[in-house]
Amino acid sequence: MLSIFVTAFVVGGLICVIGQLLFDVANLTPAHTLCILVVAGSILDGFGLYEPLIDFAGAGATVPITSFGNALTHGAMAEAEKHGFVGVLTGMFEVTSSGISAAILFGFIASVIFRPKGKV
Amino acid sequence: MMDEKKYAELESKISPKPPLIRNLFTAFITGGTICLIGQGISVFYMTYFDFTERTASNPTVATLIFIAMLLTGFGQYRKIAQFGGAGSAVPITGFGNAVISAAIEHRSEGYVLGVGGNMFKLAGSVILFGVASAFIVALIKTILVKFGVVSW
Amino acid sequence: MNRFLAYYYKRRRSHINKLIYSLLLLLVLAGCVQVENGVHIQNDTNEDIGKAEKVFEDDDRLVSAIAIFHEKEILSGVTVKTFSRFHKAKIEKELTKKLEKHYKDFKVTVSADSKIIQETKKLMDLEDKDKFPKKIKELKTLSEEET
Amino acid sequence: MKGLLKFRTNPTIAATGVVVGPLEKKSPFKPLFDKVYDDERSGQPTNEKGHSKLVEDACMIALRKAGFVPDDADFLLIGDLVNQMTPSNFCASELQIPYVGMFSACATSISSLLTAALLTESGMSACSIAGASSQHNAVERQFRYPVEYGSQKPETAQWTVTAAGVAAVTPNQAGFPAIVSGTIGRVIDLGVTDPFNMGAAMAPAAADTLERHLNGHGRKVKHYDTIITGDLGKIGFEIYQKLIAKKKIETTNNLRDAGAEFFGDDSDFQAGASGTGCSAAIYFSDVYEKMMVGEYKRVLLIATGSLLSPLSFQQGDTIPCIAHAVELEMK
Repeated sequence: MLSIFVTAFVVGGLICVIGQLLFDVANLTPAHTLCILVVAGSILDGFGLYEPLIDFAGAGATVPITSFGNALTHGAMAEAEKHGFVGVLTGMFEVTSSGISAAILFGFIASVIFRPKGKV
Repeated sequence: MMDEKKYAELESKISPKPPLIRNLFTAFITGGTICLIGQGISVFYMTYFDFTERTASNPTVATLIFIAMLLTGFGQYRKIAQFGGAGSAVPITGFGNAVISAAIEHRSEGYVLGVGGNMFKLAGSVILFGVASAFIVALIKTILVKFGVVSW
Repeated sequence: MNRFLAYYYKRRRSHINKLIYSLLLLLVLAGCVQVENGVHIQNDTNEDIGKAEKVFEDDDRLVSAIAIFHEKEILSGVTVKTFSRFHKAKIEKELTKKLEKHYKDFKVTVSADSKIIQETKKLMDLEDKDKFPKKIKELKTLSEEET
Repeated sequence: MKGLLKFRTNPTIAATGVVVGPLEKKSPFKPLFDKVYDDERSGQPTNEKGHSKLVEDACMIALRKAGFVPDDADFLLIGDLVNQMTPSNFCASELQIPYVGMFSACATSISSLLTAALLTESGMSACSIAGASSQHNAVERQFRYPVEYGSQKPETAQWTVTAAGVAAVTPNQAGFPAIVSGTIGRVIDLGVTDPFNMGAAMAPAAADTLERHLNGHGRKVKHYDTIITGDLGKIGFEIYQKLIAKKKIETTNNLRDAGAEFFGDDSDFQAGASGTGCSAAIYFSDVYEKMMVGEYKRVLLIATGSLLSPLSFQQGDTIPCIAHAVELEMK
């Protein structure tokens, strides 16, 4: 039970290390880095590799942004498995990510209650 | 007049490089800690609610973004980011921070054009590439399955 | 300039030290906790559970296994070794197949999900046997849920 | 060489006004600032309105110190970094002084001072208000990210200050620093594209203007008590010194940089301060005071500006930079 905390920490940390390498070595902006990681998550799921990673690392794999690509791809592929090519399309309209909905909702709430502060 | 190439040499000699090892280490620690907290939250949801390891990730992500909202609103997320770099940008909290900070910032232009129009200024590209790559990957996989190259 | 850099690093290092200590503490805590090993099966039927015990014991990827035999249902939760978690889905499938081979009349559910294990354990401690079918059904749907 | 200005009538800076935001309390120059706001929006509802208030206050302080009211002023020559310079525009609307918006990015403090001196020299201005301002939140959201967005700033990054500095320029009066000459900079672009390393982008422009000023006016570095650049920051300042050495300009240890000094050694601000208000605030507080008490007799102010827009660097363009110089003398 507790080993999942260790794997979550290590795997989550390592995904962030990849992100930092893209920042500092490849000199990419945060936006570019995040897009690359999302696409990577999506491709890994295409090869069926991301779900085992989630089984191994729990939140270490579901919390980094890569899981966003995985969630969308997984939904699309599940539909495609059921309905073939049409499923790829319909799947795209069904899949959602709790990350987006939560970000929209909390973003809206924050805009009501908070103001930006410029202090260090 | 100096040429560009010579100047680039001089400039890169003087400008300090990002301290790579330190940055990688802090990114690892920060990212790892956020995931660790995420795991704690998901164990909480599994223990007290009807969520399995699989389904607990949804409320976990939502909770983390809620925490990110508080940290962003109180001006703390920026400080974590200065320390952690990618460690705070890569987890879903970083995505939340991008959306929430833009929403707070553009409140002064009103809710419709300001908040609504600018919320995804930074994070929109992540959604675009997530959805587009999901479509392409699912399509390729479906084609490959139809031709019998791989199975589901 | 150098004074500035030295100050910069000094400040940062104190942050890192704090983090290292908390990380170490966490690892020590993780190491102290004992994992409950072995196989526990609760049998409410007349079926011989020896074959099931053997299936679980022979699989060296498992740390522990629990199972409930109730009416025509087998509900089982297994804890797998850390690095076998990558193959969790495969292990679940294999175990289900093996059990189904041995117990042809039974509906078998094997899950490596910690929630299912936790709930199955609770179910084993439950006195009221009438609630079993309903609870088992609930757990089965829970284990099949996808995100 | 072109672009050289020599003032025969020696217009003087009769008074200055410097107003800063709350974070600028951390500056070692804090005691010299005329007014420090505790609120980052100067008590206004939006950043831009707060920005406007900052300039307005600075102008009023300078006018009052010089013994004028807004109606006495002939020209208002101010600028900032926000789109279309709306904060300066709104300030001009409040003050009702005939106004020309000035833009040289962070070099605006000097370009406006030079323009005011020219108007004064021509005899058409008895009092001109010249200056520049910047407000951290307003500039940051326009050029980089939302203020609360977490991005790791490299050591080369500079902190845009919340500050407004203006000077009241009048025809020559004894006992005040006089504007004796100036050099209008040319745009120098050596291919730097990193918006988090503005100091490196601007350093060549500063070195170029310094060289042209010294050659054009027949001066030596040691002629000045100090030569103070605008906002090169700690890294840019180092590069600038290297460039001067390469140009075989003899230097003494009289070089200063307002950006590198603004926040002292505080590492929270990475390479130091920047922004239009940065050079204006230091020039019109620290440098001006030191000239008034006689510590400095002759100074050369070189304000540097990077003339980029968020659009230009997103489209991958390099950062064109400019530096204007003005020589002040206490007669």
